[in-house]
Amino acid sequence: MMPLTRRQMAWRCAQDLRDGQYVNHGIGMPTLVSDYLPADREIVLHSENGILGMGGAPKPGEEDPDLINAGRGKATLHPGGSFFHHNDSFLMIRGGHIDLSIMGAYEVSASGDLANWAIDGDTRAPGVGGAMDLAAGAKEVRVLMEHNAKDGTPRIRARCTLPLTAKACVKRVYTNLAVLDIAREGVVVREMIDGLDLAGLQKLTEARLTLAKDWKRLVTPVL
Amino acid sequence: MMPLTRRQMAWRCAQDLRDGQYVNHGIGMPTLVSDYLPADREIVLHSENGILGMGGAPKPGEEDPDLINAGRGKATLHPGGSFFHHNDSFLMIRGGHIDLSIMGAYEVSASGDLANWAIDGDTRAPGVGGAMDLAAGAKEVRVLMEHNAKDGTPRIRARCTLPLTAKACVKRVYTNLAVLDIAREGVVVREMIDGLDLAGLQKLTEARLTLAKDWKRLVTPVL
Amino acid sequence: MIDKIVDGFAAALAGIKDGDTLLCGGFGAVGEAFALVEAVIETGARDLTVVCNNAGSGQVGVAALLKSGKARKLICSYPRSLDPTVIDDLYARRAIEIELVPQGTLSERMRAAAAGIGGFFTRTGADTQLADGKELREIDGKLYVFERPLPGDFALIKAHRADRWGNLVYRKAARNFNPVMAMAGKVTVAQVSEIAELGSLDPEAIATPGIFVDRVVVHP
Amino acid sequence: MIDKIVDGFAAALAGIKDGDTLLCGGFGAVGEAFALVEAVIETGARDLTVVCNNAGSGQVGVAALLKSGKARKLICSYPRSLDPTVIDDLYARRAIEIELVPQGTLSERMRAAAAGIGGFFTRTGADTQLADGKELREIDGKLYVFERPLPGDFALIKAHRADRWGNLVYRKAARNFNPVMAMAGKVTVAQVSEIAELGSLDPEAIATPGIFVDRVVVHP
Repeated sequence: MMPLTRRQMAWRCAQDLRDGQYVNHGIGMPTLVSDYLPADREIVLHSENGILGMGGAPKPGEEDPDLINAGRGKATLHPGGSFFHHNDSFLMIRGGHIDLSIMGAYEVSASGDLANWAIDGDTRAPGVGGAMDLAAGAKEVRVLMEHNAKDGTPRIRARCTLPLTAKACVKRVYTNLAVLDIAREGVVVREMIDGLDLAGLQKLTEARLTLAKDWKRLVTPVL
Repeated sequence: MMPLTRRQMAWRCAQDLRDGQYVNHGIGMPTLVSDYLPADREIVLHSENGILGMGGAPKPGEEDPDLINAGRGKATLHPGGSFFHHNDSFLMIRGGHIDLSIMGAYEVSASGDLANWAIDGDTRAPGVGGAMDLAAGAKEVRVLMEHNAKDGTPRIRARCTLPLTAKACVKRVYTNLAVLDIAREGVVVREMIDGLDLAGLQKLTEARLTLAKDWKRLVTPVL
Repeated sequence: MIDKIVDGFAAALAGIKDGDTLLCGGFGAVGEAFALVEAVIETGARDLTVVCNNAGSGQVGVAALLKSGKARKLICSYPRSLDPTVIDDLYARRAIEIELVPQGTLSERMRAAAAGIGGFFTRTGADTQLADGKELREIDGKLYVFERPLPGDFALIKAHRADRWGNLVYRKAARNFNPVMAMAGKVTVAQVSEIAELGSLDPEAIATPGIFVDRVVVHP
Repeated sequence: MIDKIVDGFAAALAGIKDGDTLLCGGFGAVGEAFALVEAVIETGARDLTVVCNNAGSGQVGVAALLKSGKARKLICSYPRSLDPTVIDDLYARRAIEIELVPQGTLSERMRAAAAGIGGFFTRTGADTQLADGKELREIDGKLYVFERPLPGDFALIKAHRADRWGNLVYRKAARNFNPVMAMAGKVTVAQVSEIAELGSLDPEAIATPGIFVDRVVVHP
């Protein structure tokens, strides 16, 4: 059994993007999704700091100090892109104009509750950023996260134990082991990596899992 | 006794404008104010349909079909002017960014209540436009109106008899007979035309009037 | 590939149905998508609610749509114009319901719909009969009235230029209600004078980003 | 004649006083008026409330102001950065109060202040501990939280170019919070890189009309 790398997880997530979608990806691992946008589809990336049509990292020497992404990395603009102020940017997020928000998470519950802004015992000043706006406002929320915390604790929970970002918002989760849908009937396994069966995945998951009839092996390129 | 013409009323109103003020004038008689902006002051006219720095009527042959004022007359733009959408335009109005709103009125009460959108027995579909936004939102509201209705009925009332636009918003009224302030102590006459005394003006006014100690004659050029 | 440019008004208006709410841009006939709005008549959709600052002028655009009898209700601030014969006749015959909304509240209610706001308190109209039946609240010693969002099933707007992503720029005072309606329409259709190459519009000066626009139809 | 261009930071910040709320633009150090914000320290004003998406980075701009101890409170969404030593130290010592606000709610609360809105209902945060103690309301079957306007005594913003009327244009993602803060500040001061001749900025592309700007200070 070979869990996916972070890049493989991002690649898998990117395969589901549809032509013409307006997509916001969060900071951290979701940023990697932009490296694997399918070449046959035109996907418009939204950045909360006032950009639509954001492109990838600039070539060395072509960086613009005023053109950064939400994670503060240097960015570029695609032809057709536009700049606007924060209020319009969050109107897009909060008003349901963003087709898909891809975020990282600490926990997702069986009913799609999301916890991704606060952890126990953090001594730093608390930060929430745009997570609650995206979770409550985007048309669809998908999560990209390791299946388990470093100490093995399951992150797909019966109920979230950490402070919530929003209730019942997550529709799909991409982990290093599986692709799972949060459906009316519970958490449905759509894909699992080679060498893993439902019983094995269930051991690593707190929420009760069911296997989709048409489930598949989760296969990615070497990345 | 020679009541002011509409142009003289507009001229008198314009003399009080201050350098650097952001001013919105309503449709009808207030539009004439823009013809008499004092040459020694820079006054920025706001038009509710998304213009700051609106200029006067264009020269014949230079009309632009897309550049009109709130009364649908052809307009121009001063250097430094800008265009924006309706929501920003009314944010300016409702958020207290317009220094002065000059409106017409049917009635003003002794406490500054304004009635300027609906009359009795009107068979047309009702219309309010931006009057309530301006009355509630501008930093200051001044009214430009004939002192009496055509049948002689006073328009400066103890209480308004027509549907209100907003309460306690009018600070100054320019009529064809006088300049009056709505003050804490009631309606104060600041200026009267030649040949009129307080008793004479009071006969034409329902609200109780007092005369300012430093009252003056209301004198204008022939217009 | 994203290409929001459609061919003709029938395609531009596909999906419009009985009972829909239509947000129609323009202020005093400037920035109104006359041809697009008139094409609604041909779709056969009935019992429409039309949201428009005015009520059209003469016999064209919104006035033509109202005259056709397809609209059950008009939500507006100022249904008056140089030639208000259509609306005055409908009103006299009680052939249309009119919801009168202060102009800034009309715009703000559409923005609220666009921004996911469930409702807001405004001073505008709080002292007046237009607040009858609405929730009032005193905030910091001033009276406010609660207003609800106003979304549209379709927004029918006019712009100057568009690219295939649906980015729009306007001309001067023809901008008016069009951007806020574009944001508040579930399906937003822009009638434009010209198409621009993707990337040719200044990204700092796009007044309506394409995310708010679903279809573009050219009508020079 | 209107001329909002002032000479130097002391003139730009005249009138700032103890207890004032300062809206400081910028997102992740881009579009932040570093020099103008640092000049607040010299004014001697204390017990300030700083509103800023982040909490500065390193030892400059908002971070420098916070480190100076002049601020009693920070209202922000994400007080983290590449170098958060200043805020982490203040927070560890309980030397500053932090009001954490979701980023879009932060922006919307400032817009509400700018637009005369007494308060609004939003879905954002309604399910969370950030709604503790706030009014909740179910609207159309969904839970909303009531949020209040957030005005500033001063807005300290950064723009690219300004003319003497205070019209502003920005550069790319340096626009961010600056326009909404300009609208929400009782006194708005813009630090700009360049002055433009009146009339030379495209009237269709002015991102912040001069009505929202009180003073302009050049800092190339």
